[in-house]
Amino acid sequence: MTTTTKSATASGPGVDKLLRMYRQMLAIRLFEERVNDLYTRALMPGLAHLYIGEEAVAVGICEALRTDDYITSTHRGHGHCLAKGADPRVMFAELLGKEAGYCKGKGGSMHIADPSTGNLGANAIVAGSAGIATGAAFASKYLKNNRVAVCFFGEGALGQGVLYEEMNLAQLWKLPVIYACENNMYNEYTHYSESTAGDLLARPAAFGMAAEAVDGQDVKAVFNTAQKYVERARRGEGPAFLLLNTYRYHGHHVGDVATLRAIYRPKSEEEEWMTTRDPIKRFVDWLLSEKITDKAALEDIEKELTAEMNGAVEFAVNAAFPATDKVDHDIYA
Amino acid sequence: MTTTTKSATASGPGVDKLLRMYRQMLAIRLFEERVNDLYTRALMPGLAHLYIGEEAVAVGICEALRTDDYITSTHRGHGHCLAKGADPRVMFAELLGKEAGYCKGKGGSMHIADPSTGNLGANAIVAGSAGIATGAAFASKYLKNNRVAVCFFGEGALGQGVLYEEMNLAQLWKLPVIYACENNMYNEYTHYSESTAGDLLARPAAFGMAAEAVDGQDVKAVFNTAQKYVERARRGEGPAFLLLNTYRYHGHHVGDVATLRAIYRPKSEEEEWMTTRDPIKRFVDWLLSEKITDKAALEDIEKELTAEMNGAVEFAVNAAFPATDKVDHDIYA
Amino acid sequence: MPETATQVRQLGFGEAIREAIAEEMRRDPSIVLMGEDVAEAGTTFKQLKGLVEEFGKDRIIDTPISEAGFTGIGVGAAMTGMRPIVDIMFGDFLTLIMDQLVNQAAKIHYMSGGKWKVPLVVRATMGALRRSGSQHSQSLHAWPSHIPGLKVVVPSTPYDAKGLFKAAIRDDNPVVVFEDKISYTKVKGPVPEEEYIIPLGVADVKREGSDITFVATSSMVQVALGAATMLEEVGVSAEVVDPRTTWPLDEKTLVDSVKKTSRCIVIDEGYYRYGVTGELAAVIQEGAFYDLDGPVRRLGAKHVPIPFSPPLEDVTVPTERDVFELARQMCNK
Amino acid sequence: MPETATQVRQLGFGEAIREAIAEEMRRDPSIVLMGEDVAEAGTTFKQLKGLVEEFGKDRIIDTPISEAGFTGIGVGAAMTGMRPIVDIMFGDFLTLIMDQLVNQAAKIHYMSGGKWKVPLVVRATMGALRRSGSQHSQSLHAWPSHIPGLKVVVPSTPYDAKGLFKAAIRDDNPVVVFEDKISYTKVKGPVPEEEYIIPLGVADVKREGSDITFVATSSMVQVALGAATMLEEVGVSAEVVDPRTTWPLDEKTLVDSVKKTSRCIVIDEGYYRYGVTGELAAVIQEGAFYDLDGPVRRLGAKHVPIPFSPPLEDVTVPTERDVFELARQMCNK
Ligand SMILES: Cc1ncc(C[n+]2csc(CCOP(=O)(O)OP(=O)(O)O)c2C)c(N)n1
Ligand SMILES: Cc1ncc(C[n+]2csc(CCOP(=O)(O)OP(=O)(O)O)c2C)c(N)n1
Ligand SMILES: [Mg+2]
Ligand SMILES: [Mg+2]
Repeated sequence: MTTTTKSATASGPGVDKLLRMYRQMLAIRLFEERVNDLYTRALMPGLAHLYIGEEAVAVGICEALRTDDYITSTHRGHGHCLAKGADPRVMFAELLGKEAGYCKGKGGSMHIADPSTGNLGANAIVAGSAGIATGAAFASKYLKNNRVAVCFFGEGALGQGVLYEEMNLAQLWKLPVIYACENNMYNEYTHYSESTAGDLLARPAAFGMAAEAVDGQDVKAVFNTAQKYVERARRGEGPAFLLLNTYRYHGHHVGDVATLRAIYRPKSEEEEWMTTRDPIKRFVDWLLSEKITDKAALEDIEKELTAEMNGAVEFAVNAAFPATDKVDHDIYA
Repeated sequence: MTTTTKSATASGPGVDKLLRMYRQMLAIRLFEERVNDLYTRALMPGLAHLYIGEEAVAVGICEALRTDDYITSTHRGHGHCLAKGADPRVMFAELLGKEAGYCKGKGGSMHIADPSTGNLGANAIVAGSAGIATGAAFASKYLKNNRVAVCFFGEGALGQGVLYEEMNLAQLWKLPVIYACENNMYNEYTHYSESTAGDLLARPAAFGMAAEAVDGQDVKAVFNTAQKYVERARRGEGPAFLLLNTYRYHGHHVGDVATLRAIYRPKSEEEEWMTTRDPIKRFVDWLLSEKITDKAALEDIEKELTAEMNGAVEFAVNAAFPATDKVDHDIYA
Repeated sequence: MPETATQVRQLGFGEAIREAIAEEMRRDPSIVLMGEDVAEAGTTFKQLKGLVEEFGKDRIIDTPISEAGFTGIGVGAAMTGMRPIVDIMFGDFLTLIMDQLVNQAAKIHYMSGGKWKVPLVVRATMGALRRSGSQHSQSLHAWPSHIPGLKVVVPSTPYDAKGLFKAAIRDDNPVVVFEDKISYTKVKGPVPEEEYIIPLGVADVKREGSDITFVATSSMVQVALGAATMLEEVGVSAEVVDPRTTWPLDEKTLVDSVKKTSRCIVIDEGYYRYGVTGELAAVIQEGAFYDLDGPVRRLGAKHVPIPFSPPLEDVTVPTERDVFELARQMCNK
Repeated sequence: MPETATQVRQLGFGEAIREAIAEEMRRDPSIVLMGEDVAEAGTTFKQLKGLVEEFGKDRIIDTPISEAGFTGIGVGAAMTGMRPIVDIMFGDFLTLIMDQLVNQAAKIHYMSGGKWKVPLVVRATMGALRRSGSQHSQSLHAWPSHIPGLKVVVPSTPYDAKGLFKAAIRDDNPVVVFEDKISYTKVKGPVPEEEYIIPLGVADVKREGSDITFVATSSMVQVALGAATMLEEVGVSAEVVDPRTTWPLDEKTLVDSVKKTSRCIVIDEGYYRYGVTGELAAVIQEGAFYDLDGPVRRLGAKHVPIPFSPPLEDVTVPTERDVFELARQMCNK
């Protein structure tokens, strides 16, 4: 698989857009660091699957979308939801099961959903949202409202048959859907080479679908490629499959600590990705070297975000749990 | 999709083998003609999906198999079962729901199964046997008994996600299974181009699987290609996918008469396949032109088979239905 | 059913459903119907013939053989402004869509804290006695009835089928409608020209009686009515109550009838064990225990895969004779 | 459980299952176990840790995330000389294997007239209260219990889990074993060193009593026992009966207990409607009606998708307090 990297040229994103990408990536990282902290302090129930390391994927793609475009997300979904515009306060509240959360506490970390940002919902079934995203694209085409749907999933979802049914249907009917495959190389504790035969990109290509690999640690490359295929889909020219090569820094979930990770991936691999390919660091270096901004400006953004995230955590921690008599509300519309 | 046609050369099948292929193809046709007759005379319950026109596929493949090799079959399965060695008497008995049938009348036309010929069973769920065939190949590899499993299915099964899960697993684990896709161009009443995006062979190829198209109306080509991949699988070199281009002469089932067929396929197409590409006629012409046998010998075989089939029908018609108290036997082993 | 019922026009069960769909599609352009061979062929059962001519291929949509795939599309389209109807040719294929139906459609409204809605209708068939074998004869309505978030409709007459189907389409929740295949051809009944809707969750007393209550669903309503007529001759007056929807369930009408008659048989074509008869019997004995003469009895399909052989299949499903005998014995007549 | 139970060694619920699998795998080389992350990781729940070290990667097999795919392989391998155990990490994913389990595994023996056997074990989990959200908390054992051809095991103690699991492996039919996730960590109990097997279909009286019978399954047995202890203080003597398998079902032991106590509550963690409680309540009132003081009552999970928020989730599943209150009221104490 060849990796295409495009630099921001005249045709590329402007300064505001670039700074916004930085802000969004950093917001995700700061958010997830606090999730990790809340979880290890036993303040967060359930499981937490951190997106740290993969920020450029969600941000690069969502920055190519309109607010009324759709996304579906995964168990590792905080990054997607934030990149599509979710409010950290309401996110944290949901993660802690509070009434003030996006789903009134009923969904939790793996089910954040938000119509106001086109978020059709995170999904705890691997490939479980492939149908939903494809169906949203079907509605967009039928209702002629020009929306594009992005289906985020990990490379582990390539094991689920329904994904192939959906790709066939999407290509057959030329639906405006982008299948965004985040290849962080591991399905839980198994390297993808032990679960995936052949060339990953050949799978969507077999349906005649446009398919391209991207360096998922390069937010500009992700944005430029996403924009190309999103606009193509919007023009009615059909779906696309993006293979985003990336890496999760933490364990499969917070409980999957370094000692456990040793059974499936070498420390050296983790270090290499974190030190030489970190999407935020790389982007910062580029912003500075290109003189698009200066250290001070970036530090201001970081201060702002840090304050916002700390405030969001405080809001969520102090928020109220839903009253137990709410348990059987919202079953039927 | 290019079609490879190999003629019987020194390396090809010998005279006995060739005559056996003729006998087997004719046996299937004569069998199915009687099914059509029984059904239209309301002597056969349920539905009848005739294999007429596709005989070279089942025969060419099964002639490349050992008796202890496995097959799984479909709703259009009579040809597969006969080609693998089923007894027409016991088949007819099953089709009529009689105690003397392969399944004591409990299975019927779509569920013929026979351990003595390695027939794991016909299946009325499209792609429903993909797992079973792949699992039999898994057992063959694990138990080191060198058997090969052939999974027959129609091109409509390419719509079922489970097929892709199985192809990925078979390739990943190098299982001795052959996926035999019978492309008769129609899923019931829908042309496959309306249900299948992209190039059919690219789908198995995407998993790194050996894949080849064959003229399904040329029994020698089918046999030679099948033999190549069956022996390759037996050597432990992994699975293969065969795309057999063929045609069903009758309707999707016996009730789907010519007047109904008009809505989805032109009469001219039917006539062209029947007159210029009939697998039995083509093979007979070749046998005679190559002087491998003479008309008389072929007529003797036909007489023999006709008598056998008539006897088989008579046996089945006169056979007894199972006693009703047998209804709850065989639920648990 | 209105008193005038007998004067109004008679429609077949399938015709009534087609009329319901056509009327709703004329009223609401956001309704589409998709499934295998639903367009020109009008489904395998032909009862949707004519719809594609009126509504075109954009709204009556032939799909590949991808039940999970197009049901998933239905879920996503339902969330984003449409009211899709997905057609599952044989209810036995529910096995293939359970994730879309149960982990997705049923839970999305609740998991999102009430923010997303899924106004989806899944049409599925049920019923045996067609000699279709174990994989094409099941009545699996107990499965979705078990799942919070779904509604389940089991109509028994053309009048009910039309009115309930229209309610299902207008409902903002996922609704599964089970249509008895035999009723398509066997059951005719009065259907007024003027529009009407039957709310989901209201049982109907199909026949009044004083000695015993038959709570019967779908195909078993006809059986119960037949048995009731036979029972007149031996001086037993049977009441027949049809829940019409298994969820929501009109417990009061069922319980009140049994309080009046003091005896009850629950009759349903699904497998006898862990199915519909168990729930209804449990509900009735909870509500009418002190008025009951004896235990609530149940008649369902034998706990046996449905056999192909006619004499065997005929004894798997409750008959008028079975109901008659049991009722007679319960009433000591 | 033997009298000496209290003197023998204590094992955890998960340890007992691992021991059962290990003992059987030592005895019978045709047994393999496959699933996601079952090898080095020893499953997500870690309770199979150590097996891969003893039996190697040929017998403890990591799979892609293809539940339908590897379950299908299990079915085919079971037909052809092996005894596979397939691991379904979360019981919620049964939605993905229903076709392999219900249309294939359950029916093959019957459809083939008893010729093919499917000695397959499907391990699945169940149980809520882990803050895992609606898609990872369900107890779906009612579904397979509804299907003829399957057997269903719902163990509640380490002793039962080990003995029943060994019986499941040796059974020549497809058996689904549901393991309560909370019990892995919470439940310890006596398990003798010497080998033993518990036949499927034999209920166990977990506690003797005279005033009321609690028929409880899996996780609910501990709840019932806890309530029984609380009830002593108010002078109510409760008997706790554990069916141990929902199919085959030991009706006699359940009915005899209720005949003795004259009162009954059925307690199961599955959704309350159209599930296990309905069948058991129906069976008990059929068999013990004339000895019952009042209706059989039921406690199950609320008819609600299981919410994430702890205070909400806590009220969806029956508690000791719920059982205590209801029993007390039924006994007027
Ligand atoms: C259908 C299904 N099978 C198994 C699981 C359990 N599970 C949760 S996450 C996961 C690994 C997913 O890997 P991948 O898709 O690569 O996403 P990543 O975690 O790497 O982001 C598994 C097996 C699930 N949630 N759904
Ligand atoms: C999962 C499933 N969906 C739908 C059907 C109904 N059905 C039976 S045969 C058939 C068409 C199959 O076409 P193909 O696979 O090409 O086989 P052919 O009939 O052409 O031999 C369909 C849709 C089924 N049996 N199973
Ligand atoms: Mg991954
Ligand atoms: Mg075909």
